[in-house]
Amino acid sequence: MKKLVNEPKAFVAEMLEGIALANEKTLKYVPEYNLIMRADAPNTNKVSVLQGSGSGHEPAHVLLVGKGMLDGACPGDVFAAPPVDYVLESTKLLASPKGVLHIVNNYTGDRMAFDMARELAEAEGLKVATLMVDDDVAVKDSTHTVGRRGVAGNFFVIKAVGAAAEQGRKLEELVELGQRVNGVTRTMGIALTSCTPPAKGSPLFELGDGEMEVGVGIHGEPGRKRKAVEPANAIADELLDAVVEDLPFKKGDKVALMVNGLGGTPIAELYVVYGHAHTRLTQAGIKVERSYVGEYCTSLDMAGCSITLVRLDDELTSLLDAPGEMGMRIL
Amino acid sequence: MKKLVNEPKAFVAEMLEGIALANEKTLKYVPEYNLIMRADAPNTNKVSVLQGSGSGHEPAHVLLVGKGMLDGACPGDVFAAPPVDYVLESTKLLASPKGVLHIVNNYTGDRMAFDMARELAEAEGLKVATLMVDDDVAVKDSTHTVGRRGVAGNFFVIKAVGAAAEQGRKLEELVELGQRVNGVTRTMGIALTSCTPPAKGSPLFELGDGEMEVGVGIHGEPGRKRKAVEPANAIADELLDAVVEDLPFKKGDKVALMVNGLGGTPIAELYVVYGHAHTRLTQAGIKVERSYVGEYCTSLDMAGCSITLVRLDDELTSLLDAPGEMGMRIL
Amino acid sequence: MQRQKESGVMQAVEWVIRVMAENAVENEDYFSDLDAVVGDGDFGHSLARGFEAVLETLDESNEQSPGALLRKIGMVLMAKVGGTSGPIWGTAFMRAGSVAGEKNELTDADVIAMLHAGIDGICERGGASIGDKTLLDALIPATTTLGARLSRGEEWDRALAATAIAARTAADATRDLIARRGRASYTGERSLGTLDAGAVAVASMFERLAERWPLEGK
Amino acid sequence: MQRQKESGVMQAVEWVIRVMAENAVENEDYFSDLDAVVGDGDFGHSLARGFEAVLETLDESNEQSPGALLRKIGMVLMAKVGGTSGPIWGTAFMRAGSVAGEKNELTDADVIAMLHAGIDGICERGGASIGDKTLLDALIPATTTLGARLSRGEEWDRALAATAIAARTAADATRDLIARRGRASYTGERSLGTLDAGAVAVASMFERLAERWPLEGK
Ligand SMILES: Nc1ncnc2c1ncn2[C@@H]1O[C@H](COP(=O)(O)OP(=O)(O)O)[C@@H](O)[C@H]1O
Ligand SMILES: Nc1ncnc2c1ncn2[C@@H]1O[C@H](COP(=O)(O)OP(=O)(O)O)[C@@H](O)[C@H]1O
Ligand SMILES: [Mg+2]
Ligand SMILES: [Mg+2]
Ligand SMILES: [Mg+2]
Ligand SMILES: [Mg+2]
Repeated sequence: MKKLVNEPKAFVAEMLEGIALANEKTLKYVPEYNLIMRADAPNTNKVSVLQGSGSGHEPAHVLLVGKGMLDGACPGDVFAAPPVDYVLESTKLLASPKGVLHIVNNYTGDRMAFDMARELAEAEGLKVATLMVDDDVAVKDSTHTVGRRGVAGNFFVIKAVGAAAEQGRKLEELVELGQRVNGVTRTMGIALTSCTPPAKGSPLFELGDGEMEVGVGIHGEPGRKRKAVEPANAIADELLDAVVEDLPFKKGDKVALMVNGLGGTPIAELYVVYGHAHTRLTQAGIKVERSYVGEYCTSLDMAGCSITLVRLDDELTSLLDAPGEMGMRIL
Repeated sequence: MKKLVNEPKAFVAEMLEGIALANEKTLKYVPEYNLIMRADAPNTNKVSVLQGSGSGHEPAHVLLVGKGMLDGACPGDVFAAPPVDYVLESTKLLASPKGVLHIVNNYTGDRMAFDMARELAEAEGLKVATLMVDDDVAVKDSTHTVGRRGVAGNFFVIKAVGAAAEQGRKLEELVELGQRVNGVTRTMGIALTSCTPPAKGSPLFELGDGEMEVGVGIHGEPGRKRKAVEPANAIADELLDAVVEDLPFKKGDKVALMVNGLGGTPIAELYVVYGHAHTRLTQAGIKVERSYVGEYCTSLDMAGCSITLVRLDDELTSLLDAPGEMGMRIL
Repeated sequence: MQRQKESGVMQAVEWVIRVMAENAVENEDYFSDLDAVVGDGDFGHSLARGFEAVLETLDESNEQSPGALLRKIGMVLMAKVGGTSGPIWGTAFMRAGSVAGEKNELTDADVIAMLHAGIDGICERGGASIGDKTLLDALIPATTTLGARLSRGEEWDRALAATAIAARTAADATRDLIARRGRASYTGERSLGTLDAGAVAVASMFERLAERWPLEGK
Repeated sequence: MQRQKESGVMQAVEWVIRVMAENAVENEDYFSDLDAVVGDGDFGHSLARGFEAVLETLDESNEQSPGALLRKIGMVLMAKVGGTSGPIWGTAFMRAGSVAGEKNELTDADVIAMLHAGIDGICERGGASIGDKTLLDALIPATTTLGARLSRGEEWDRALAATAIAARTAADATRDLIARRGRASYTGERSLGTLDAGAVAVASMFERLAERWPLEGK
């Protein structure tokens, strides 16, 4: 296994410890609950915003904690939703009179843990609301299914809601805002390789040398279909078409365009995909107003990328532009 | 080849085009010379700072162009220094009465291209100075060798010199400052896998399943030695020991600590290494004042990392803290 | 569990939990590999970490009734296990414990009622029903078989042997199901032909219990 | 190059450049693979892109003298080829062109002087000398052989054949050298046992010239 790992069982704890040490002044780490929180949280003048999700998606979500972003994140093990306890105790540690907002990616495990934790927290008198994220167009949404997955588009929900929370907006307003953002956000991804969870030590699935997996999730779950690897532009077209048709995005729309790396793909390649997608959108009369290229929501060391589009309006653009801080930075 | 690539020959141009489209307002792209430059450059009130180097190291250096950072970067092909022409023409396009500073990583190809371009530019009446970066402790430095390589530590030289240039400092002062930063910066890296240049289509070298390459360069050049893969902490120890002993860094020193990903290693693992390195330094009485974890200078899709230490003083710390902008960002 | 009365119902319940836990720990890689086929490959890891904590709890706990012990185990699974499995398995143990209440004796009917309560809890919590390709597809037929055999007066060892066979047959039959719940459901028809990891784990636990029962369960 | 006089020195020089260029383009992968062993695997790519541009230049150019043409080619290589090879090969062509000046006839002695000027340019530019495991280790012995054979009056075809053998022998012998210049030098002793990519390219070009000379070179 080609990984910078010690004892696989300690992987998540050691990563969180590293994040805390790299941000000694701004972040606090509560090892009992895998919680990374703002050192100055809870702030009684604002709603606290909490994410859970699994580990292995970094920077989502533990590295998105900071001013104007999340107040805390309490991930579970690699690719596993956090246990109820983590969510409950994290909610208590972040309790603010203005309430605690749970941002939950739509997966069975996450939903259950956050539902139960919310019930238990409410029983203890806390004010809690839930915001579901489900931006993945690869999954068909119907009453007979578990619904769409939350993937890289969660970044925009967090950024917008985090900025609005910082401005002191009410819990109910944040839920409404978050739903609105989620409602105009669409994502689809492809994998060129599988990924290797440290505890498993081998790739989650096998992908032939000339194959790619279209519509892949961020946990190594297989996607819509498997097909022969294509040039970057063809891949960008397929992802973009699926995303554009779904909302649908139309001529005249202003959008944010994200090309998200899944972990093992170098930055240079992401820009090749970005360039083509940007050009295609421009040709279609869709105006790219904000650009996001890099790793936002990864799947360990998986090679591949996802494309996210968000339809912008003035409020949303100004929330995306609002100042934010996070545990990861380049400069 | 599991890559988001179209025609390999067009790879670098397409990447640069993508970078330009993602930064339409702030950056300008001059395709003839692979030049990415600040849209507002040259600024007659400041020295222009230019980097060259090869492609495949992103975000170094094309994504480090921005206010308080580089004024331009004109990379060559993947892992190849730019041709003389690119450097010469880029120097002319960035010509400022205060001069143009070439920041050059110490490789034969880069040195030759920048030397020749400087001579030619000077012949045309331009003011040019050169700043060499050679922070890699893996390479033995003696009069019989080509000297140390410039690797991830170049980020600190660029950040400090870029900030000082923004403050209006003179060309000679910037050279002196840059040499001072380079003089207190040390790096060493390991590779867990090789990397695959698009034009080659196969890995540059073979590394067995249980092997790693210690002291690797950022171009897939083999390093000091090959040995069996070790746990993250042992790897961190080996890199840190080499770096600390070299300057040497001593008890009481204040440092910036960088754990740089080589491209294929997920962020989570970098924090595992960071946590251990930070703790080890603290135990040794070396104070980590600034932390940098992420991808700064990559080697395409290579898995692995490097550790960089910089001995800080008040001036250097304030230059690192000075505001900066670049083509890549998360928020 | 009348046969167990002399050595105590409490010990029998503890023994059952311990066998389940050991099975989970020993099969960590196998269960994860099954989950990797159309899921995310962490089921074995989650279950093993959870049941390791269960084993610790068993060693330390001094609960006075089977019901209290089961509720405690349910809480531990909830607290320590993430993913879908923590809430699902935790809920099942907690519901079973609630039905047992503070009783110190458990009739066969009590045991079947506890299993049914566990199943209901899982259905409520996860929204799945039979045929959705989850562990319910092994647990429900197994419970039916055990209930039928015990109620017609069969001994526990023979009833458990039949139950193990029913569970395994049902687990194998998940190959023919399309996943409609859990992460495997994202792959839709591609889940056809694969075994459900949770169902296999349930079958494997019943088999282990049936094997050991006459030897150690007394 | 006296034998070539009737068909023009200019054509002969053009032909030599063309053969070198075709060789570079055809061997792109081979030369890159050699560079990948202890270098960064781009030598073949750099050389091929550069000589592709050279071929275009040959097609378009209307330089009047061998010297002007060689200087032009040198400029193109400088402009288009990055890495170490652009400046090294570009300098060599430019220096050779300078020695040729505007002459329309070139004696054998002129050719040898041009080669020596190219070698000196490479040494100055890159700081390498013989034994450092670079292309110089093939180019210098080849030039010595060519000079010796021509000066004792041997015909070009025989002289070139001997030169090709000398270049190949010398390129093979780079296996026994430790790299002291270029990227390969970072690996120190580990470069022992490997061929230098640049030296092999030089040998391969001389071989190609020797093979074709009597057929096409007239
Ligand atoms: N909604 C559900 N209700 C009941 N059982 C479920 C449900 N979803 C999944 N399962 C069971 O859980 C197993 C996977 O558990 P686990 O790996 O912990 O979940 P995940 O990684 O998807 O969160 C499946 O094999 C299936 O038997
Ligand atoms: N300083 C030097 N002087 C002359 N030739 C050199 C020098 N360094 C390297 N070479 C030659 O160049 C070849 C590599 O060229 P190239 O791959 O373009 O360089 P790089 O990728 O290291 O910049 C080597 O095989 C060697 O023959
Ligand atoms: Mg999971
Ligand atoms: Mg090179
Ligand atoms: Mg799973
Ligand atoms: Mg090379």
